[in-house]
Amino acid sequence: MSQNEIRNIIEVALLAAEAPLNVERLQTLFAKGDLKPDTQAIRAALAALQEASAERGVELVEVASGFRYQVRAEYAPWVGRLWAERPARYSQALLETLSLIAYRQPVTRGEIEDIRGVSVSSSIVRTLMEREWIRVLGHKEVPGRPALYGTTRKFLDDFGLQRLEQLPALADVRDLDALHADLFSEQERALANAQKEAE
Amino acid sequence: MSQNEIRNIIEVALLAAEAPLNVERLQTLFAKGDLKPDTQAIRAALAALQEASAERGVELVEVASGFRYQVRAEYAPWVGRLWAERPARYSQALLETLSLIAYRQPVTRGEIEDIRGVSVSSSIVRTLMEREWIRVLGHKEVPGRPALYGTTRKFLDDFGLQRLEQLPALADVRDLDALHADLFSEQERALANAQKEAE
Amino acid sequence: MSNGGKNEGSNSQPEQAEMPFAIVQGAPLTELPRDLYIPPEALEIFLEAFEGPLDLLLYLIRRQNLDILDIPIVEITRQYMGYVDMMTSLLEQRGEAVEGLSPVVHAHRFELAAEYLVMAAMLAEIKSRMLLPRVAATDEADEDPRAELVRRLQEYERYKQAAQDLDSLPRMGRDRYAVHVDAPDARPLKRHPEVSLEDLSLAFSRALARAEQLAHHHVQLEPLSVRERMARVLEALRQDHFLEFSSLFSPDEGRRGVVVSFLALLELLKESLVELVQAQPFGPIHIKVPKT
Repeated sequence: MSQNEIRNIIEVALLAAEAPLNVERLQTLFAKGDLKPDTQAIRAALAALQEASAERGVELVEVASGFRYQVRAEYAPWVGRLWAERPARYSQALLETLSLIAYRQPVTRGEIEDIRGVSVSSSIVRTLMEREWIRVLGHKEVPGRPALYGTTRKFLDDFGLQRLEQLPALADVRDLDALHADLFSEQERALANAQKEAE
Repeated sequence: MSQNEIRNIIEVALLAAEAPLNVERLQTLFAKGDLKPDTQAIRAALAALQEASAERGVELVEVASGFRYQVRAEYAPWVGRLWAERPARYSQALLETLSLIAYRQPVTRGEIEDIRGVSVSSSIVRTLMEREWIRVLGHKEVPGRPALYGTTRKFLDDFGLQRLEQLPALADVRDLDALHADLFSEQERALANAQKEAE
Repeated sequence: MSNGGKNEGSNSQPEQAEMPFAIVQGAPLTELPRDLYIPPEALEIFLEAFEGPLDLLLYLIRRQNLDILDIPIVEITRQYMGYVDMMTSLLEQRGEAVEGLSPVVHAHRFELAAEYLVMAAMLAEIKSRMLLPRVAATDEADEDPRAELVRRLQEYERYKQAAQDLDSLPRMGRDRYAVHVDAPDARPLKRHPEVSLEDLSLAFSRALARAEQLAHHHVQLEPLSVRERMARVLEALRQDHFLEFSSLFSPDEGRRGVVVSFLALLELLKESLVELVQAQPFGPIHIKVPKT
């Protein structure tokens, strides 16, 4: 089997697959009789395909669950015109819940509610589950055995990430003093000082 | 807008769309400000794309409702492997039927049913035939002329055997001591004696 | 944030701040809350606009230069209690469908309002503790009552920011599009279950064990070599219909082979699967499929 053929097979597989394919999965496409290419040969073919699409509107990227072809960012606006419907926008509540699950996994709904200060609606959890962005990792061994949530491979895929560590860094705790100062007036501080002096 | 860009936009649109796109539809992707290419320019781009994929596993074809990329027929088998169905497990009934055919061939369905005490479904026989593990050796000359089944060469190959005799001896299959008399016929003993003499 | 700079913290500011908040009774509502008091007619809208009391408090601190001590806690508490009463009676009066909202949705609103109420109560507690003189000896246990609230606000703010960061990542279906090519000629490869030799012999032993339980049964088994030879003879007959007896025996198989072939032939005869024919005494013997 020629290199060109290996390349073509990998290309059609990636284009026909519904989800990204990793090197191992691509290797399974070649039966033993085909002089099965090793992982190095597969990686070389992927690199060649990546190079071949450099000038095109599609790009071959690696995400969490493998390689996929996608429309290059510069060409996305034209493709967007294909669909009359605008892509879904998610509420702040949903995004906050998702980011808490992403950064604090495994995490229970109660823990999310503690941080957000409001209850997490079931419909948000359902939507995230339906998108296959989150999943139940297990149950916390406390009364009620609440579900522990975590993110999925598809979450990483859909956000163009390979690993969880590639998420934007969580901001440091912000200007504690400033926040504190904002919260409590001069007046209050004077009162506190007066108390300290009195002690 | 360069010819190359027009070509790229058309390519990604065709790749991202769920259905074929015709020339008019492709034209609508270009807003007026983009120096909207005329139908001739679109057709030229399509021809160029067709040519560009001549050596690849995908082809750009025109169907009733427009143009679409599809996997070339030669590459379909590899894509088929991508969709390979997870094999179901065989039922106990099927395995018992197969083992009785292997150990008792030539054997009719009725004889298998006699031993198993339950009927053998046609789907089991069909599955074993499709798998090319069993075949019809002939027909028993009794009313209904039932088929006589036996195993095939492929059966031996698939189980890593050269001869049927290499199937696990009955002694290994079960505790024989108590059942010795039942299991071994006079014939077998005669054979064993003959072997002894030959050695 | 006494200077109240316009650009400051504009990232974390809810978008809604720049546009009319909502249309309440025909008039655009652009005024944002100046404190924790929310006009009853705008309650629902506020509950939607902010992600909860922490979010509202963060906003008030950053944008409105909130002075906690200036909040008339007693007044706010009274007003919140008023909402609670109002929503309860709304639910009771209108029963199931209130302005297209299901009772569940209303219950959710009710819950949200309660969360704001908890916040008001917390602020009231802080204020009261600040005003009370401290008992000197209990320094450690008597932590600054504001610390817990500040910690929660800070923690919440981190994730509020993280949510925005997450939303700004390129997302499939919004900023990136998947491509897909059909393969009209491809058929899913049918994969067969694997069966081991062990599975097979286990199934066989089970079948035999069961057969023996059926008391009337007497399973008689010939050696496999004989069964195999029987199968081979039948296979040969299937093609030729007529075999010469001597063709069954091959000298290079040795004595064992001859015995096996002979036993197979006997077994085939016994089961009436073949017939032996001899046209004349001492003539060649032929094997054929019996005629019925």
